[in-house]
Order: sequence, then C-alpha cells, then structure tokens
Amino acid sequence: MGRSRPEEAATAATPDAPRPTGRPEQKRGRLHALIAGLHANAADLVEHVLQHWRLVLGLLATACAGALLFAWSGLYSVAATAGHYPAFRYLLAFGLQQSVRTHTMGIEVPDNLDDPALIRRGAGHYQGGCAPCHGAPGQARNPITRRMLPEPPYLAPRIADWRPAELFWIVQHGIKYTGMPAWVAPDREDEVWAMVAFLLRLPGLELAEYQRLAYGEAAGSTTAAAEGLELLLRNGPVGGGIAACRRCHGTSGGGGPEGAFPRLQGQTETYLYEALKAYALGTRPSGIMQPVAAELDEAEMRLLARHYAAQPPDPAPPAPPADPAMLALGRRIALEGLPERRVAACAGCHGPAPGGVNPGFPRLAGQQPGYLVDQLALWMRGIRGGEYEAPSARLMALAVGVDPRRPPAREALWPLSPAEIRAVAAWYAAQPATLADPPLAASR
Amino acid sequence: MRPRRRFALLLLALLAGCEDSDVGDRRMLVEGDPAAGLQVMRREGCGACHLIPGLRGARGRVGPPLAGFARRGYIAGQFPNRAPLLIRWIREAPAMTPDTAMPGFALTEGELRDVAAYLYRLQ
Amino acid sequence: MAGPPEPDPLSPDAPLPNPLPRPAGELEALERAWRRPTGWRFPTVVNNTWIGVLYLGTALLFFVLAGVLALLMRAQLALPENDLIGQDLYNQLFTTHGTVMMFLFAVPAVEAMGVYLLPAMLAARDLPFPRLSAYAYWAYAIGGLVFFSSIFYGAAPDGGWFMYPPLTGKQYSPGVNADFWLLGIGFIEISAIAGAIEIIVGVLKNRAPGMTLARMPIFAWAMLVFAAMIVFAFPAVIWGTILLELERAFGWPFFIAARGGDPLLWQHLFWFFGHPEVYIIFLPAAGMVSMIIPAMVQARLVGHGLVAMALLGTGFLSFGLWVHHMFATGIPNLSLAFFSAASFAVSVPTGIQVFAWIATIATGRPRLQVPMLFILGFLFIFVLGGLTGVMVAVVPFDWQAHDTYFVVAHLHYVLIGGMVFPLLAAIYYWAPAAGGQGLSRRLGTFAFWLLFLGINLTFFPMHVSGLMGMPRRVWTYPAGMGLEVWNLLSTIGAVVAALGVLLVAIDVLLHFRIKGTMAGNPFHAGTLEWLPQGNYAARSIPRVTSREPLWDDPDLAEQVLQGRHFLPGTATGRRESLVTSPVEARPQYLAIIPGPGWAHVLAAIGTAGFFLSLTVEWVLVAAGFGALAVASVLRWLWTGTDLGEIREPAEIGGGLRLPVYATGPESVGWWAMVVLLLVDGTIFACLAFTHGFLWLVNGDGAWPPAGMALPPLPAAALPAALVAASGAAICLAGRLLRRGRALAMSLAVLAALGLLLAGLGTDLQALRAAGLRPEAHAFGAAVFANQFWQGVHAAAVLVMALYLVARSWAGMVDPVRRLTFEVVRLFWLYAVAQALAGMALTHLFPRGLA
Amino acid sequence: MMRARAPGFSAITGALAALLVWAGHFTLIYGAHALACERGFADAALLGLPAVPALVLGASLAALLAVGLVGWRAWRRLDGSLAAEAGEDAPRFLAWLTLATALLAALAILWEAVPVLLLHSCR
Amino acid sequence: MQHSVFSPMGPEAARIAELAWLLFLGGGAIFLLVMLALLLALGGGEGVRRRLGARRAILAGGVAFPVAVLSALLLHVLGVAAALGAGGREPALRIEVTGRQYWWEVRYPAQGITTANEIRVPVGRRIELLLDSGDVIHSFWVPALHGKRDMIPGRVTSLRFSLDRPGVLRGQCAEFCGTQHALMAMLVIAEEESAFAAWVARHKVPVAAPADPTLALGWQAFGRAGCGACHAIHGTPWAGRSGPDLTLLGERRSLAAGTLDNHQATLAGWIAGPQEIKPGNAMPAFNTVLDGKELRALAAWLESLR
Repeated sequence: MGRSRPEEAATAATPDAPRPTGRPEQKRGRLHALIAGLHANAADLVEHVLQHWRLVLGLLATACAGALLFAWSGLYSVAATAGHYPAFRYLLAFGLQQSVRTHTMGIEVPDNLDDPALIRRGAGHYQGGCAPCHGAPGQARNPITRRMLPEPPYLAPRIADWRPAELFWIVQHGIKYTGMPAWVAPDREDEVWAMVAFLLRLPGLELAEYQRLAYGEAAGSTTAAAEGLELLLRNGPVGGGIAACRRCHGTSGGGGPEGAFPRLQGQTETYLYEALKAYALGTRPSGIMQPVAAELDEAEMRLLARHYAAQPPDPAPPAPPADPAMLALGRRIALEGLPERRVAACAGCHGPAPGGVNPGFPRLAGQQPGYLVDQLALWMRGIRGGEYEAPSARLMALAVGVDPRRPPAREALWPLSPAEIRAVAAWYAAQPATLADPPLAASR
Repeated sequence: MRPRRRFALLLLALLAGCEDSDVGDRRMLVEGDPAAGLQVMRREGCGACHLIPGLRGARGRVGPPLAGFARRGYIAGQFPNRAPLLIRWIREAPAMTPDTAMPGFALTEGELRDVAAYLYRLQ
Repeated sequence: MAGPPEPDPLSPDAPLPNPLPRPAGELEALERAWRRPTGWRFPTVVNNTWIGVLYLGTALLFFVLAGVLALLMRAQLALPENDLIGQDLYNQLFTTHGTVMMFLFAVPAVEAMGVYLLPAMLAARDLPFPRLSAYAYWAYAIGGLVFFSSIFYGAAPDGGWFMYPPLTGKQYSPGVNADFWLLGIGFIEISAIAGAIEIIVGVLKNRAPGMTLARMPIFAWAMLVFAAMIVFAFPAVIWGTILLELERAFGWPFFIAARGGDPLLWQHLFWFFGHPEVYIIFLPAAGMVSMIIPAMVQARLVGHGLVAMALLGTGFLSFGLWVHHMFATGIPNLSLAFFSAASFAVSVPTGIQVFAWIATIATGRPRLQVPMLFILGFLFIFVLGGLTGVMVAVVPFDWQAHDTYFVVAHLHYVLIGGMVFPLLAAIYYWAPAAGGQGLSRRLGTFAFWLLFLGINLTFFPMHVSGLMGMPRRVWTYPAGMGLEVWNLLSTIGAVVAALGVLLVAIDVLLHFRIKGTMAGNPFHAGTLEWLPQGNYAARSIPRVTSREPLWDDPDLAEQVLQGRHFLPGTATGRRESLVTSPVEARPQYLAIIPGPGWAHVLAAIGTAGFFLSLTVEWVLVAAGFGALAVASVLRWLWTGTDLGEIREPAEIGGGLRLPVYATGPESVGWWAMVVLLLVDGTIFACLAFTHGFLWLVNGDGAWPPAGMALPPLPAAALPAALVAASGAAICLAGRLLRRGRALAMSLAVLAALGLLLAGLGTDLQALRAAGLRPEAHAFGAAVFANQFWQGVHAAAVLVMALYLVARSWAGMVDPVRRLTFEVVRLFWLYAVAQALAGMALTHLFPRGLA
Repeated sequence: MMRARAPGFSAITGALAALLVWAGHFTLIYGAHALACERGFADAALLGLPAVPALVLGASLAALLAVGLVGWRAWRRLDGSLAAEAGEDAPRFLAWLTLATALLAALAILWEAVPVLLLHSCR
Repeated sequence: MQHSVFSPMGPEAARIAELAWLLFLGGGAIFLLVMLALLLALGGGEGVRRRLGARRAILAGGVAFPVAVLSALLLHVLGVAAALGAGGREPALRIEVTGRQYWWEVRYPAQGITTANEIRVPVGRRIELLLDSGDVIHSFWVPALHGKRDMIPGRVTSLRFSLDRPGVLRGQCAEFCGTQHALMAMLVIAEEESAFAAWVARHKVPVAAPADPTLALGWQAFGRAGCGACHAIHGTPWAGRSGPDLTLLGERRSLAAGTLDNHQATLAGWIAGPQEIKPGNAMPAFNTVLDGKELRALAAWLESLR
C-alpha cells in the first residue's frame, strides 16, 4: 500500500474540482454572460442557461406576448385569395411530407391491395366522397373546390408521390388546415385500406373501367327489380342516396360478382332498416355507409329496406372450391359454437335454427364470405359493439365471446381465430340463400 | 291491525300533515306497512328489474327506476297513479296491458298494500 | 497494516486516537465537504439523513393513500349488497391497496429507516453509495406516484396484488392495468434491491472501528438479515414478473395450460418472494423494537445473542414457507406437511424474541412514554397475529381459513402489529434525533389509543366473518348470512383507526423538524445514533468497545464532539467514509464517496419514465427515457466512482495510516458487485427452476413437445467454446493490465466482447434454425426466456466493455487504478458462467436424463 | 493489503453453515418428493422402504449429521461453555451463534422429517 | 342454509371444526399467558420480575414451551390430515365441477346429467368431486362440507366427502377470479337417496312443446331469441354449450350463481337485463330482442321446466 501514482492521473481523477472556464465578471451583466456562455462548450451552455433561467424565461415570455399581440392586431390576413408566401408554402409542404413520413412508421401494409373486391369497394366511395374535390377520369373537379387554399389536387398523377402506408394515413386522418377531412369512422381501417387499394389503381384508369368500378351495374339494367326501383324513385321521396345504394349493392341487392359488397337479398326488412339507421347514426361505424345513410330520411330508409328485403336471391355465383376440412370446421362452429371460448353457435340466432330466426338478426346463408370475414373481425376488435351502443350490438359481441368493453388485445387472443372466421364464413356462403320470413312489421 | 302497522300509519299521517296535499292524500289511502313492503319486494326480487331506493342490491334497469314513485303521474305511462290501480297493476299487470314486460305477482292483499305503501313513501 | 508496533489503537486501553486541541479550520473543512445543496439544487442531495427522511416521508404518504383506499373498501362493505362502489373500482381498490402497502409503503419504509439510522448507529459518515440510495429513492418516488395515480383514470391493476395468471394474462386482462403492476412494481423492486446492496455493504464494511459483529446493535443485525433476504427473495418475483410480461407482450405461454404452461409456476415464484416478504417487513421492525425497549426501560437487551440468532434463523426458515399460501391447490399432503412443519419451526425464533423483550422489560424500569405504548400495543397485536399464524399453518384448518376474512384478519394483525406499530414507536422514539425536538406526548397517547382500539375493532371481527363464510376480495356480500354485524364493526373500527393515523399525521406536521444538527439524548439511550450529529454525522468516529457505548462510557459523546476519536476532519477535503473489515471492524481504507449531483436524479427519472412509458406502449418516449437513464448512469459512474488514489495514505488518528483507494475484496465496490451477482444468480436459479418445473408438469413426452426439436448437440459446442473463450480473453486482459499494457488490455476486452456476442448469437441462431419458436409451447418459451436473459447480460456486458475501453483510453485505468476493470471482470466472468450454465440447461437438461 | 479472500468472509459463512444445510435438505426433500409423485416412482422400493420415506429419512439423517458436525465444532471452540452467549468477543460470539443456529436447524430438520412417517406420499 | 365453518354437515367438516376449536382454545390460552407475563414484567413483584428477566425465562418461554406444544400439535395435525387425506371408502358418486367466470358447471358423468350452480347429492354416500376450470383459477368452497380446493386450468383436483343429513349448503368461489368474483356462489343440496334418484329420473323426461298458449309463446321466444346458441335443455333441440344447461331450471333455487332467487319475475329481469345485475358476466341483455309479452312468456316457460 501507499504506492504513488503518476501526477497527471491524479488531476484527471478530480473531476469535481472547479474547472477554469471563461466565466465573465459578474459586473458585465447577464446578457453578456449569456453571450459569453455561447462560446463555451455545450455543458457550460446548459450551466449558463440554468444560471440565467430568469432571463431565458423572460425572453420566452416576451416572444409569446409578441405573437399574441400580432394575432390580436388582426394584421394577418386569413383570406384564401391572399395565398401563402412562397417560403411559407415550401415550409408547409415540407412539414406535411415529413409529418406523414414520421407518422406512418410502423404501419403494416396488407398484401391484398390488388384484390378486385377491395378496389371496387374503394371506387364506390371515391365517386361519392372524393371525386367532387379530387376529380375522377372523365369528371372535372368542381370549380368551387378549386378556390380552396390549398387547392385539392387532381389525384391520379399525384398518387405515385406517396407510399401506400402514407396514403392510408392521409385518408384515415385527413390533413390539418387543408380541408382534407378525416375518415368518418377512423376505426374502420379495413375501409381505409379499400380506399387505398382503389387509389393505387387510379393512375392511368380508363373512363370505361372507372365507370364500371364506380357505378357497377347501375347503368342500363332492365330487370324487374330495376323497374321496381325506378318506380320507387319516381313515386317515393327522391334522394341522391338511393342512387348511391345501387351503385354498389346493385338493383336487386346481390352485391356483385367481386364479393365486394354484402348481399342484401333475403334479409328481413326489420334488419335492413335497423342497419341503415345504425349507419346513419354512426352507431355502426362505417366511413362508406354513414355518409350515404345519413342522407336518407326515415321513409326512404323504410322503402329501401322493403325493396331489398323483397328481392328474391340471385343464384349464387360459382363459389371457389373450398377445402372440405375447412367447411367441416365452419359447420361445427356455426352449429355448435366453441363453448370453451364462449363462442355461441351462430345458427342459434342466424339460422338454420329449430325455433326460426328473429327478424332483428341478419341471415347468413349465402352471404358474401368476404363481408362475413370483415364483420367478424370487426366484432373481434371491439369496433362493432364497442363504445357504440347499436341495438343488439352488445348481444352479438358477447355471443362471439368478446367483452366489448375490453376487446382482445391482439389477433392471437381472438375467441375465433382468423382461420376459424374464414371457415365459418365459407360454410355460410355455401348455404343456399332463401327469401327471409315475412317481415315482422307485415305480420302485425 | 297489528300495533306496528298502526304506528306506521300514525307516523305517515303525521308526515302527510306537513306535505303537499295532492301527494299526501294518495298515501293516506293505503293501509300498509312500508317496512313489510320492503321485505316483500326483497323476497320477490323486484330489484332484478327496478332501481328501488332503500332496497340494496336493486340495480335492475329493465323496468323504470322507482325513485320518486309517489310523484309519478301515471303507472306504466297510462294508468292514473292511484293506490287501487297500483295494487291491481302489481297483481296483474299483464291483464291490464298485454304487451308489458311486468309480470303479475301472486301476493296477498295485505302484501300488496304493504308494497304500495312503501312505493308511496318514495318521494 | 501500517504503523509502528504500538498497542492496538482499537483496544480500550490505548489513548484516545487524536489529541486536543484540534487544528483550526478542521471542523470548517469537514462542514464544507458535507454541506448539503440548497434551493433548486435540493433534489441533488445525497446525505443519508435527508434521503432517509424523504424516503420515510414518501413511504408514509403512500401508507396514508393506501389507507384511504382501505377506508373506501370498508365503506362499501359496511352494509350487505351495498352499491356505493362498483365491482370494477373495488377490484382496483383492493389490488392497489395491497400492492401499495407491500411495495410502496412497507419495504421502502423499513429501508428508509435503515438508510436514515444505520450510518448514525454504526457511526459511519454515510452509507457507502450515497448516490445509489438517492437514485433508489427518486426512482421509487416518481414511479410510485405515477403508479398510484393510475387509480384515478381506471387504469390501476385489478387482478389482486398477487397477480395470479391466467386472470392477469392478456386474454382475461386485455387492458394496461396488469402491465402497470408488472412494469411499475417490477422496477420499484429494482430500487429495493439497490437499497439492499447499500445496506449489506454498509453494515458489513462501514462500522465504527471496534464495533465487531458481537457488538453490532440488533437493528443492524435485523437490517443485514433484511437486506440479505431481499437479495434472495426479490429475484423470484422479478423473474416471475419478467415471464408474465413476456407472456402478455409477446404471447410466450409460461402460464397458459393449453400450450404447456402452468399457472402454478407463477404461484411458486410469487410466494417464494411473497412469504419471505412478510419477514422482510417484520424483521427490521423487530430490530427497532429491540433498540427501543432497552432505552425505554433503561436496561440492556436480555439475550442479545439469542435475538441475533433468532433474526438469522427467521431469515433462513422464512424461505421454507412459501407453499403455505398454496395449501388449497391440490399439492400432495406430504408436501404440504413439509411447509407446515417449517411454518411451525419459524415460530420458535419469533417466540424467543417475544420472551427476550418481556425479559428486558422485567429487568428494567419501564416508563410509559409514547414509544413504549406503541411497543406494548405491538406485543398485544403481534402475539395475537402470530398465534393465528400458527393456526393457518395447520393444513386442514387452512383449507377452511385460506382466502377468507380470517386470513385478512391474520395478515393485518401481523403486519400492522408487527410493522406499523413498531414503526410508529420508532417515529416517536427517533424524532428527537432528527430534529432535536420530540413529538407531542398528548397527541401521541391519543393516537395510540385510537389506533389500538381501532385496529382491534377492525380486524378482530374479521376472524369471525371469515369463518362464517366470507371470502376475501368480494365487493359485496348477501344479507341474511349473519355477516352484517361483523362487517359493520370492522368499518367502524377502520374509521377509528383512521382518526388515529390522522392524529399522528397532525403531530408530525406540527412538531417534526429537521435540523442539520442534533444534540441531546432525551431517552438516555445507549447506542451511537444519539451521539451529537451534523451533516457529516458524528464529528469524529468513535472507537467502540461495547454494545451500548453511551452507557459504558459517559464521556464518549463529549470526546466525539471534540474530535478526539478517529478521522475528526477530512483528509482529502472531500466526503470520506471509513471502511472497516466485516467481522472485527478494523479500519481498512478511507473511501471517497460522491457528493450531490444531477446524474443519479436524471437516471432515476429516466428509469421511471422508461418503464412507465413502456406500460402505456409509448415506445419512442420509452426509448428516449431509456437513453437518458443509460447516459446519466454512465456519467454518474464516470464522475463518481473509481476516482483513483487521490493522495498518499491518510492519518486518521491512533497512528493509523490508511490508503485512500482500494481494489479487490477490500473495496466496497467489489462487495457491491458480489451482492449484485448473488441477486443475479438467484434470478438464474429461478430461470432454471422454471425450466425444470415446466418439464416436470409436462412430462418427458411433451418436453420438447411433438413437432419441436432442439438442434443437434454439436451445434451447441461452438457457441459454448466461443463463450468460454470470451472468459479466457477477459482473464488475459487482466494480466495485460497488471503489466501496464493498457492498449493491449482494451483490445483484449473488445475481443472478449466479440467472442461473447458471437457465442450467444450463434446459439440463438441455431435454435431459430432448428425451428424453435417461443409462442407455440411453453418449451420454446422457456428456452427463449433463457436466451432473453442471456441477451440482457450481453447488453450489460456490451455497455460495460465500451465503458471500460473508454476509461482506459482516457487514461483512467492502470495497474493501480483498476477497480473499474475488476468490477467489470467480475460481472463478465459471471455472465460467461451463466451463459454456459444456460446452454447446458437448454441443450443437455432434457436430453441428459434420457 | 491484497489478500485472496476478504477476512471474515469464511467466519460469516461458518455461522450460516447449519442453516445452509437446512436449506439444502429442504430443497432436496421437497424436490425429490415432487419428482417422485409426478413421475410415479413414489411407491417403488428403495432399501426395502417405499422410495419417498426412504429418501426423506436418509436425507434427514445426513442433514442432522452435518448440522451436528457444525454444532460440535462450534461447541469445541466454546470450550464446552455456553455462558452468557459468549459475550462481546467476536470469535466466541460467532462460535456461539453457530451452535445456536445449528440447534434451530436441527429442530426444523427433525420436524420436517416427521410427516413422512404419518402421511401417504402422493395424495 | 349452512354457510359457516362451525356448522358442519358432514364428518370431514366436523373434524376440521373440532381442530379449529382446539386451535382457538389453545391459542387463546397461550395468548393470555403471554399477556400475563408481559403485565407481570411491567408491574409484577420484584421476585417475579427477576425470574422473568432471566435468560432462562427466554429459553423456557421462547424455546422449550413452543417446541413442546408445537411438537404435540404437529403430530395431532398430521393425524387429522392423514385421516382426511386417506380417503377412506372408495367414492360411490363422482361429480365433475368446472369453474367458469362466474358460474359453476356440474356434470354427473355416470348419470349423464349436466346442470349448473347447484349440486344435488344423496345423504350418506361417499362422494368425490373432480374440479377443474374453464378459464381462470377458481376455488371451490362449501364451508359446511369441507375445506376449499382450487380449480386450476390444466389440472384436475379432487375433494372427497360425505354428508350426514339433508340440508342446503351454500358455497362460494374463494379465489379471486375477476370482476364478479363476489357473485359466484352455489348451493349443495343434500337429500335422501330416493329424492336424489327421483331428481335423476326427472332429467330423462323429454320436454314436449307446451300446449298452453303462453308457454308455447315462451318456447317459441326461446328459439327466436337465439337462446339455444348458448344454452341446452335436455330433451329439446337446443344444445348450446357455452352457457349453463337449463334442464329443470324451474327446480333451481337461485339464478346467476346465487345472485337472485329463482322465479318467473327474477328470470324475466335477468333475461332482459343481466348486465345491470351482474356486470361483466357473459350473458347479453335480450331487451332489444324480446317484447314484454315474449319476455313474460319465456320466463313462464322456463319456470315450468321442473
């Protein structure tokens, strides 16, 4: 012990000793001290800031007061005609781009964005919700929207500027200060992805193809159902919403060959009316259905519900060959449920069931499988039956084993796994659709 | 009449004396023991459908909450809130309104009066 | 040691170590070195007196807060079928009440008493790592307050303080409530361990010269056993917490029976911590009682050795009781009987202590001052609770009493009697030591009677209601089962007790003051904490020659104040503490200890922020806090540890010349690392237990399950060789350092780092290549939990290695100044050994048996 | 100054030896019993006795021997005198402490071995 | 209704109650002795205090006395545990009970009966319960029957007992199992062998569609509301298994695991609004599906199942 050590190590070993710094005289005033501090290293800077915190606070307060004063004076013009200064415009654009970049980190892009059903679903909404401002093939933008600041871009050539995740984020959240609205039902990410799927298809889209996607069979069909609808349009209260229904669901409610839209045929009038009402009120969240349903009045909803409930089911489109094991699984879930996971037997409420089916419940036989899969996923996520209290929503949530107040945290914990959901959807899709019982209203 | 019930009536009469007449006289018409009524309601599980002040565990919201029942204008929205109708309603609601969810209760006349007496104490 | 062959300076016959008069300016230099920061720099304070008081104050705040929750619960249960508080809030209330009382009140409160009292009692200037205790305090205070506030937005945990999965698994508790428990409490446990390390090293290495183990005060024994128990008990719950959080966050099925897990695994891990926890709380309180009674009756503790033995014995035996919380789980009767017998055995040392206290009272002249009242109340309540404790150790009786209000009554009798009453006695007893002014005798007496009557009125009826069929953790109970009157009595009692607590709080607010100095010994006690104290503790460090020095040497206080004992000033102008040998307390060296600073405060903020933002899944924010924590810890270590030999050996008096720097087993840093490795080793033992337990319940056929296989054995040989080589390389680095070849040493360290990372990486790669996945089955989960834990160590080694290399390049590591290197090497060799053991567990364990 | 081992480390562990033996014994009997029941060799014969009792009794005997050895060595250091808990002299105090803990450990080991004679192994 | 440790209805509970009394009396006596010693130490005579203050007093009171008492107790307790654990006669009736959030599923495998929240047992027969759980940990506790036994997912635990005399015993879940842990009770109904046999036989009678128009409406409502998706009624087409089996529901004394008395009015209230009565349970409210008339009819029909 007592070995001595080199001298330089001894000085290095006393870090708490006062270090000679260029600290100015006290007399030279605080501002000078601050300026002198700027020349010191970063640690000293922090130290100076801490020492002169009153001055720093004062400067900040002055700046805030100045900004407030400027706003109060009203000198700044908020006129859309005034435009932005070029530098400011550049800054805004840069900020927008960076904000979108940062916020899209971690968004996983689904791999089915080329699914025709998704594209078709997005197109139907685009025509109603987006085209007025952003235009569409063969469709000029509304001149009013062109005087917005900033002017909404004609979209087709601009799609390539963004990655799919960024498009998704913009559609879901909208953009502050621009007039771009957020998605009406922000939880419905499946709908937003449908929109993105269509947007990705938009560049270079031909007029005819656009019309096929956006209008479906709506133009020029001469079936009996179409005539009935024409009659309805002529005699009943007329609204743009009615035309909107048939753009997607078709005149007879078959939902179209892509499987993009649910089949409305064979449902009861009660159920269809309740569904429209729930969409209109937002209790059943949908960014696509809510804007359309909200335009309808009570009588229109009833007429539409009665119209679609009365349509005889179309012959089922040729179903893709399903795996028999999967069908068996789907059958078991539909008829027996999964008691250990508290999943009730679907058939108890949705048929086929010994006691018949309640007019308030949808029938699932022959339904589009994609629609069933999407809806079951929404139940699992607690988006349906969650904070929204649509009639019977809680009932269904509990029946599929989800406590709507505390939905499962991740897919692995869903009472029905995605594979099981697909199986039960496939089984129901393969059942022959029939016309529903006479609606309850009629029997009373 | 049991002494307890007589005492309760006396108490009610006293209370009624200091109350608005339109409510007070309605209660005067029931010869029942509110405390016994509460026991009947506990036994019959009225709390399964109704929120009832003073009956702990009565959390039901299937039927209307019974707080302030004495000031309620109508029974089930259609029968004048008078004791004979209330007693009949409790005994045979389905006979009065076929579509009601309220079941009939096979209670004795005395029990029915007790229950009504309690309900009319709910201001 | 140095010094001419004079008479042993520690013997009572030698002259006093330092002569009078003392040189001018000596006291001022001492005061300057120990000055505490004021104003906005206050949070940087590290003096144990201040940290201790803050610690205790915060713990008492949590006591009051959790007590308010208890009152709410009692209000709900006052009447049958009450609707005052709904079931969801009620479930959060009892979970938070239990958790806060256990983790945020009881353990921190006794740890605070240790931090506050131990240095004074051992006549040390401070604890060996003042910034560590300050760090532990701030992390606890910030994290605890945020944790508690979760009750205000309905995010408080609601699965019971014992957190049994599967109820607390993601499937049945999908919200963040359970995560608040796991992450929030998990890191407060880390803070408890930091405190335990501090206390162990402090008690063993910082005692006054001459204070041999035989002369050590009972409170120090109790704190030593307490801290050692934390070292072995807390790792179990930390490991359990890690497993449950891994299950919740990533779906690794440790506790999901359908995928090979077992809910009982959690119960074993939790109660291996949970039962010792009761004694962890009780032993320091018993230590305080053993200090207060002698002063109150003015007589030496009868059976000092027996009491010390009882503390040691309790510390050990309490680890053999955990299954006594699982008597109803269907474990074979014979297993239960082992634990029943151990529970009986642990009551013997407790009986010894009770009779030692009674004997001490009998030999002295009892004065019924407030501390004594609380002690008597403690004896009444605790003995009753102890007896019901023996009852619930009786297996068939426990089948009835378990999880009923009988157990609620028992545990509150034991914990309130065994811990809260002694703590209150201690507050009334030691308050004059902190501020030179005692608390009010009148208020204290009132408070005592309110508390005593209130507690008995609250909890005695619960024995009855429990056996009449009232289970625990129910938010309501039906009328007509005869439970009404007992519950109403309990509620009334709770209100009375709350009034008592209120009185104590008023008393403390009115009369408790902290002054920098203390004079006087109002109870005429015999131990060193009643020496005159300043910020620097005692002016000079007394030479101890008996168990009650102030009784045996009436002049001692005056001599100490005059500076006639050891180290009357500061040798280096900085904060110093005298490090002594663990058994005989012979001075070994003078350790420079760090003063105030921001780094450890920022580190605490970073740590708390990291865990709490992880809870609510703000990953980016968590990353920011994590970076802040790591950076601050590094800065704290860089500036506050391994300062090197600052000067020549210093003279502390009595002809003793001590070095101002030490490495190896003499240094406190080495001891701290050894204790930390004991913690680490215990966690690894829990990891091995996890593996073995799951193997046991799954059966050989399902371990690994069909469709899962380990890589062939040769694939494990390469990683093992790489890891072993890493150990060799770090030993080589040690040799190079001895020869003064700093650059070569750092290269060797970097090489060792590369080897270790490569070894662990190839092992992980081999497992993944073999198709093993943690989500599918408990087998994979157990194997990957092992990998996870090795990965955590690899990350720590990575940081340490880079730190060491940086220190070396900055010229701060050399053949003499090599504490940093030694500490890193110790950890490194442990990590290597653990990695090899982990590989053996993964690759050999099921196969080796086949 | 640099010694290989910290002075007193062995003295401390010495005082803990008996309790460490207890801990080892406890772990062994509990672990072996759980393994025997779970893997179904509880009733296999070992030295003519059923496996579990034989194992537990054997382990207990060995543990008692070890504890006895620890206690005896401490007893010798005390020169056979237990007076006054060996006072304040550190080595004697530690020896006394060792002896006392050995007695406690022996008691615990004994009590834990008793049940195996009375209870069925795996029920 | 027996719900206390101190009113045992069978030999197992009686043995534990005896043990409990022994512990209370012994523990009380020891407590008084220690307190007496403390009082004497505080204010006793000089001689007493000197004797209490000796080290020998510690060894006598803190070592010798507890070792003697606890050794005796250990042997006695092991005897009791051996008697309770040995099992005695082989059980004559096996019943499987599964704990679920927050009700009990009860199955009699030999009889082919499934019921819920009520366990019917014949007096005098030796009975074994096999306990497991469908979700989280529960604990089966009927104080007048035996001690509690946990129900742990992935494990099967068992409890063997018999009952001396007919009666109704209340039991309750004793391990915290989530939101409505407090409202998870059950009844054990002990009855004579003949009554038990009759109950078993009633289970086999098929349920016919009722002729009475009200009951027929109830029958229809049961189907139309989808009740059969979760509930089964033996002898009908409805065979859902995620909720309690409703066979002979009208005979049960309570609804919702001991939460409500069982009769037509409470049944109707429960069906229409179960989440107010027992928030967080798995039964949805059917007030959006059934009108008042259907609700009453449904309750009446369910009550008629006996």
